[in-house]
Amino acid sequence: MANRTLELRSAVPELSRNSRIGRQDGPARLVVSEMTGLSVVSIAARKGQSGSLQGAVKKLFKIELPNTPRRVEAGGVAFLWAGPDQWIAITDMAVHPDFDRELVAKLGKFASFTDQGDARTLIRVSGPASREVIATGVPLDLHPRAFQPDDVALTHASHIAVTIWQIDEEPTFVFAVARGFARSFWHWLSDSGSVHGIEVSPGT
Amino acid sequence: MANDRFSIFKVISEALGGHKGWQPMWREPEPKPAYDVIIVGGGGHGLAAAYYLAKVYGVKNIAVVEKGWIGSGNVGRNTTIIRSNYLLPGNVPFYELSMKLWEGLEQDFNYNAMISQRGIINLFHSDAQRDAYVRRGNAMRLHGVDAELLDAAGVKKHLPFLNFTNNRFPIQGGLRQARGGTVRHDAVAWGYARGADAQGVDIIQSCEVTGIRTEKGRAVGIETTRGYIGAKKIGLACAGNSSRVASMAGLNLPIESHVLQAFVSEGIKPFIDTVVTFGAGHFYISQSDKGGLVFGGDLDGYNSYAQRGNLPTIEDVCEGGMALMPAIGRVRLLRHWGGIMDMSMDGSPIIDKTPIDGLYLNAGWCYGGFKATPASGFCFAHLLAKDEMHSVGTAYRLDRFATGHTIDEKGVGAQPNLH
Amino acid sequence: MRITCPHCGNRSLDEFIYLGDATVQRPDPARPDALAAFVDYVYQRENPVGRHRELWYHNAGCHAWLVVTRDVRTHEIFGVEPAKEVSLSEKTTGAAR
Amino acid sequence: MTLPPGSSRMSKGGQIDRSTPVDFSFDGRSYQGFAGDTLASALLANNVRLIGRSFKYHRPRGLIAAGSEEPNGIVELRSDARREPNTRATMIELYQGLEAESQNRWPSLDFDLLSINSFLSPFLTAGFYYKTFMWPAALWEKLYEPIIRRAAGLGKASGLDDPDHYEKSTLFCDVLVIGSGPAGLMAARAAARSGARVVLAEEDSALGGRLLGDQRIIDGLSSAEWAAKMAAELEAEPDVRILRRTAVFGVYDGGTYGALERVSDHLAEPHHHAPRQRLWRIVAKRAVLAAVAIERPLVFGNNDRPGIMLAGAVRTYLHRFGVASGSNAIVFVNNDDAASTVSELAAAGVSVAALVDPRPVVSPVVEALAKKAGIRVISGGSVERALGSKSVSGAEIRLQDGNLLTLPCDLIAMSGGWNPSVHLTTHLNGRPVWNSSIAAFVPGAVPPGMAVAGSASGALSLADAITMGDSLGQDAAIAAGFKAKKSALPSVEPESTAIQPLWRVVNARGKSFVDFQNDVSVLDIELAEREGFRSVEHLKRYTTLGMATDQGKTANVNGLALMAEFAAKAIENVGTTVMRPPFSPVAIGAFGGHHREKNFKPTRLPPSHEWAVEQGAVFVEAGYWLRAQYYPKPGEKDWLETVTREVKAARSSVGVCDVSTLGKIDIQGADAAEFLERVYINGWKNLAIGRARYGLMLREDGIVMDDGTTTRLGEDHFFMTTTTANAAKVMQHLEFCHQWLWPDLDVQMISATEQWAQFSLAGPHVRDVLLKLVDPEHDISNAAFPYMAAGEITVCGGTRARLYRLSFSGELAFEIGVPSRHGDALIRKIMEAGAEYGITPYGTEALGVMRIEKGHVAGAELNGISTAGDLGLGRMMSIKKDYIGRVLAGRPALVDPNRPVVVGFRPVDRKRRIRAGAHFIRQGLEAAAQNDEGYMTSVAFSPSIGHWIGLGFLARGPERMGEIIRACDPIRGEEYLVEVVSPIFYDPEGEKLRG
Repeated sequence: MANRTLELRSAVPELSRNSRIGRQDGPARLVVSEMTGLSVVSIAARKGQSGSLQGAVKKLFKIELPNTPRRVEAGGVAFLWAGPDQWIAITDMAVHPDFDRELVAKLGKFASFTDQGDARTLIRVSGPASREVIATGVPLDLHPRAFQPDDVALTHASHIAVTIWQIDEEPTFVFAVARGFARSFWHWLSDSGSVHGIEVSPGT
Repeated sequence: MANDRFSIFKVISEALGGHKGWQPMWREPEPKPAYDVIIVGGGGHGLAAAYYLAKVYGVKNIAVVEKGWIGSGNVGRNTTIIRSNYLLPGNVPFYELSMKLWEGLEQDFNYNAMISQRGIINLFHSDAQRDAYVRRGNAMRLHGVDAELLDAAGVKKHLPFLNFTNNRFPIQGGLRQARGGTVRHDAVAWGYARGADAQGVDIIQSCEVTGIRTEKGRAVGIETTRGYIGAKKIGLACAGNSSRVASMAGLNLPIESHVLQAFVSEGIKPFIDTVVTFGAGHFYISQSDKGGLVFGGDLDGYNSYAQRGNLPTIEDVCEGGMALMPAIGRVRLLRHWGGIMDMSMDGSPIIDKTPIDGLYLNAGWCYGGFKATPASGFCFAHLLAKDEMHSVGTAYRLDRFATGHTIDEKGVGAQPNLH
Repeated sequence: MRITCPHCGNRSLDEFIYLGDATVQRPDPARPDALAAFVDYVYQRENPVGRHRELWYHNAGCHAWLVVTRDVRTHEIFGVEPAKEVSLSEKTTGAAR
Repeated sequence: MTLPPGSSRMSKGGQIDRSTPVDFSFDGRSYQGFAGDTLASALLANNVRLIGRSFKYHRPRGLIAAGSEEPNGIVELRSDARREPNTRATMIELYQGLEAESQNRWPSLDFDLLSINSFLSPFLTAGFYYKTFMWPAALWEKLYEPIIRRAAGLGKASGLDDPDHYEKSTLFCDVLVIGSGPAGLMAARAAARSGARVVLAEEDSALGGRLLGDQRIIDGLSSAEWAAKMAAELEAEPDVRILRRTAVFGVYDGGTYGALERVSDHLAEPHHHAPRQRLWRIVAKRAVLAAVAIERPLVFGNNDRPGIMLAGAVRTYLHRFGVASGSNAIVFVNNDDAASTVSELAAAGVSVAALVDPRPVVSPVVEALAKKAGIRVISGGSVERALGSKSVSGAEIRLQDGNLLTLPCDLIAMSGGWNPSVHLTTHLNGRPVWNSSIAAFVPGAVPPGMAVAGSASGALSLADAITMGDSLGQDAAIAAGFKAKKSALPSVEPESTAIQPLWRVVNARGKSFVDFQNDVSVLDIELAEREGFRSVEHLKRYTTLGMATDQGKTANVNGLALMAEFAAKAIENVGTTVMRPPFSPVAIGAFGGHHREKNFKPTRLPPSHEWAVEQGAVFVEAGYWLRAQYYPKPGEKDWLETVTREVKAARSSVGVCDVSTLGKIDIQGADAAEFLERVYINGWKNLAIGRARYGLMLREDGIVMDDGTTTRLGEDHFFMTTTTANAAKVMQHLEFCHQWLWPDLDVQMISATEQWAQFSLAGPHVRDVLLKLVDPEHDISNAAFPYMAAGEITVCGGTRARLYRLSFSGELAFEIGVPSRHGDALIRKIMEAGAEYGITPYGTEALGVMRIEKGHVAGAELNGISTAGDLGLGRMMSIKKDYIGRVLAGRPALVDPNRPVVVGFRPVDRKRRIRAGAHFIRQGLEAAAQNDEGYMTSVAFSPSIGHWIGLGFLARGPERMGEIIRACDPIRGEEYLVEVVSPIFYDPEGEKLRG
């Protein structure tokens, strides 16, 4: 991986080691880990090229780019709606170390691309208390009737802009948080989750 | 005229006589067919203008028309602060005149409005903010206004329970104006009304203006829910509704109506002895003579005539309060309400003639209106009486947006909700 | 107050930033009376008591500018449209704002 | 369990847990109650009747009510930092070790010196202070006001930081049911059975509302049993969320409801990690308001004596808590509903001296009840005066025949009828309407999506509450998109709610109170009317009616009715005051939630933060960012010494500074250059790829908005930087320009602020350091990479990076950016590589010094009122194109040659420190506003020059080079002479940065 010769550092040191936080008795009802080793690229369709972009993406990745706040995944690449005619693509950095350049090469005619792999910290939250804890910061309806796996929302959590999506019915949620705010995000999450007991496992 | 002069003898004799002898504070006259001057809006500014117009400028045939009850606008729903700690030359002398009038007001209109010069402290939290406040404090001093620079220890002397140790934006100091303070807001409207009534001004409540009649480009009277009333001069002092009333004369104003919320807590024993504003959040607070903590913050931020706001601003204000003084955490919010602010495009008021002869405008007070009441009334009276602006308010022209002579204290430009 | 972003769905007020009147239109800077026209555009407002078409920015969401039609007496919202689409269609139809 | 002597606890009955005694104290004396008690019921059980003193007259007061409307029974709960003033005894659930104290009395509750105010009351009528305390003027501030203020308030705040924490949360549902009385329970069940997501919010700790305090039979069960059965049924529904101890306090736009859950208030302290209270924002498609009605007191002489209570409260204490509120009662009521009090008291063994009913003709219901219980009915009679002082001891009753009858008693149970809790229906400006059949206001226009059921709607009978609750619950579910299912309704016996209003006892003797807490009496209302304060809002403001901590829940309607009487108007024509949220007071801490103290706003950390912490940096807030301000070394005596060292190092060798906080925006698209042309005042189309340019943007009003450098990375790819402070504002502005003004442009914008860790390296040795980091295939020589060059490179053996030849410091300087995850590693590599040159990290302070030395403008000059010309940048304004702000920048005042322009200043006495904020006055002129010519914006001690230097705005500044003027700083008590000089103090030719 020629382009990652310098060491990578998490924005949230507290998430880099196993720990149990808050209430100590009983199983932890909130499980948190950082998702590391990912490439993330912002995609914005050029003027009038949204349709062509979607066609090209379909051909290349065998998926339909969502036009609503949803996530689709195929072949190890996930595309998340990120606003009108905008998406973010997420994949494994080990497989796609220069993902932005890859996408420019393949789709540059139709869209603008901006590497965001370092701009955001991705934090995964699961456990039986996850909805209750998240509700203390995120003003969204995350009830299973209203928010389901592969639903995506751009919103804020405790005054911090986030993108949130659900990846399974357990439920597991993922937050993408601006790197500079990640530690404050964690402070809120750990404060709110402490009453339930939090298990932190290091990044994956 | 109807009302009595209050004296210690009158108070004692009434107390012993079961208070049967008190008279109404103002009459409830029927509108006459015409007046020399009609002031639209029975709020603080309108009543003050009528009072000074009669008392100082000798105009005798005056009416104040009010759509609801007098004092029902911003003079009845503000956070009662008075101060003259302004920065720009267009503002400082005006607000200082106001402060001077406040200082003699109760004796002047024989009514105790409980003017309390307990001081106001604007906190700063960074070097840049300090420099800006020094600049402001110096501008005040150069205008002959009192101003004092406090460091953190100096602030602590006045406000020992502030959060000095664990603040997200540490308190570095404050700009204090010792003469700033608070006033019992309703009493200002009542005192001016009583004083104006004594000078023969007709205060006509429940009289809503529905039209402004013009003839040959000149305003000649107002249509109201109580009939047509003629006037040689018409002064609009109806902040919150300035646009609506001005539109009756075909005028568009550089004004938007916005909602500003205010808050009062349950009454507690005296705790906060000054007015204090948080420099790193939207929060300011004082304590009333009755014990309630009176506080507020920023505009909700959208055009509104609804006189109520929404939760995000309430939370924002209380977050600011809890950042600054976590000692109020267990004090309970008793009431919150919203007022309609006449937000001008540069955050400063307008007192001027309009393009229509005989129609005069007093508007755009944003949330500086209450403290301005005496000077606004005085200057508006001056303008109505003499057809020229009083020297302290010459910057408050209506054409300043076209010429570029805007008075933008906050430096945020033509966006009313940011002022 | 809650605003239904056409892209993101129904969201709380605190996700949005207000700008103001959406009926004023940036004048042609080349017109002879441009200065007066810009003064009107930037400063003069109808400020109606009732329905108001206004610009909001979905700051904590999709970053779309929105045209919201709202009654400023009741805060009832009648419609929310993406500003970009409104602007494009006004430009094609030449409709005045 | 035996009861202590003197207890008013019944030997059985009530919903308390008699197996769990709970110890508590009031005013330092120990008492015992049971789990399930409130402080109020436990005090009553212990025969404690005197609980507080009123606000103005300090009259002795006891409990009136059993719920949140209680005006008198308010205490200071807990101690030290947890002290809660003005807490309603009726809302405090008893917990082990509870401490409460009475308030607003001195030295003691029993003997309160300020009760002298009661004798002074002729002077203390409504509005008395407006007429007095004016003579002589000087005494107001020195004497009168301090006295008034000392009397202010009721309880004392702790003055200490609140040790508990609060949580805020958002909850979504289809149907919100507010209140869990019969209507609420039925509505919740009906909505839940349809499949809707239901939230049931109840202010009390148990569901049931008046079902718990009344003795009714529903489907053969006692009302309390039926409530428990319904509660269990609702608990079992998966999509019903029951919020106990949760008061819905406000209605906001868009179906948003504010509610406060008292999570831990029934405990001595919150459990570890648990919040004290939780603020709920409930977003509901539909709501059913099923709040209780509030009983009205009757207005008669000395009606505030302890032992005079609302009849419904008397029943509640009896049935729910097993407490007899007295042993010998008089029941004084004007309606059929309250008449049941007599039979229930009698059944419990309390003797009832009489039922006094002012209605001239006894209703058959009352007659039957009284007869059954064997109680004397005094119809057409009224209590004119209560006897006793600290507790009621009897009543003087005017009989229908005009005779006066005095009866001893220790309890007067009164009822003037019921006021529906219309409060929440008015929060969106709905006005209640008068309903003469129940003699009360009922909801008028209600908030969108809300329906009102049961007693809140004015339907006061149990049967109506059940029917209405069920039907409105179904309607709400249907409106929210569900199909209703019909269920059988429980059966109840019929009842009468007939009433004849009695607003005051006309010949009452002694003070007749309307607003108990604020001591507003009939006389005050009469006086307000006499003095012209006839509008309800004037009445409220003049007399303080309804402005106490109970917001007049028991007072307002009586007050309005009396104003109607005195003004000879119908009640409906007097109007109602606007009821403001919150319905019941809410701790300010709850609205703050997590966001207090350090967590007030999130903190944003740049990529080198951890490293800077290791270096012992001192940090400074820059907006939300926390930046290294300077890096002190052991032995340095102050910040100035440190900063001076940092500047010298950067100027003489090499320094490094994290500049990642600058806003960064990736701008792409075929029209990207055109777009920049329109937002910046200067030209962009001719900028070569691989070059950067300084740009300035204006607001549309012609004032400077922001500045920064923008780099052209490709034909249709630019990378813009903004100031740290304005990053978000600029992004929003650009989106506005694109989406609204020029949607036809092909341009895409993505914020990339956080993607790049960016370090500025400055100083003569900068290239030496970079050569060790930049991979060898990239030529960074002056020829290949001149001033304002920019490009993509790799560092440290292949890591992608961007290099910019930019200089804010005026030195030979580069900014190097790597993806943020490498930021920490890169700063360490930079320090390693620079070690041999003594590389020195510098913070924002040194950065500021160097920019002032170079005359670069920053935040203090970009102050929101300066034009490009004011900043000395007027020549950048292109005349070949239009751009945002161009037209209005041409307004006369903005091109006035007398405007203040940025110039440099140095002290005439070079040793002297100068300071920002000083104003400039010409020598020989008075230091007064009319001679004010500008002010100092930024100052620094310049290590390069050896003295203090400054930038500032001065009228016609550039024409006045060399002039000596006064810098006046009266607020600091300073004044000194400064010389007007060029703002570029250091390397004016720019040789260094190009070297």
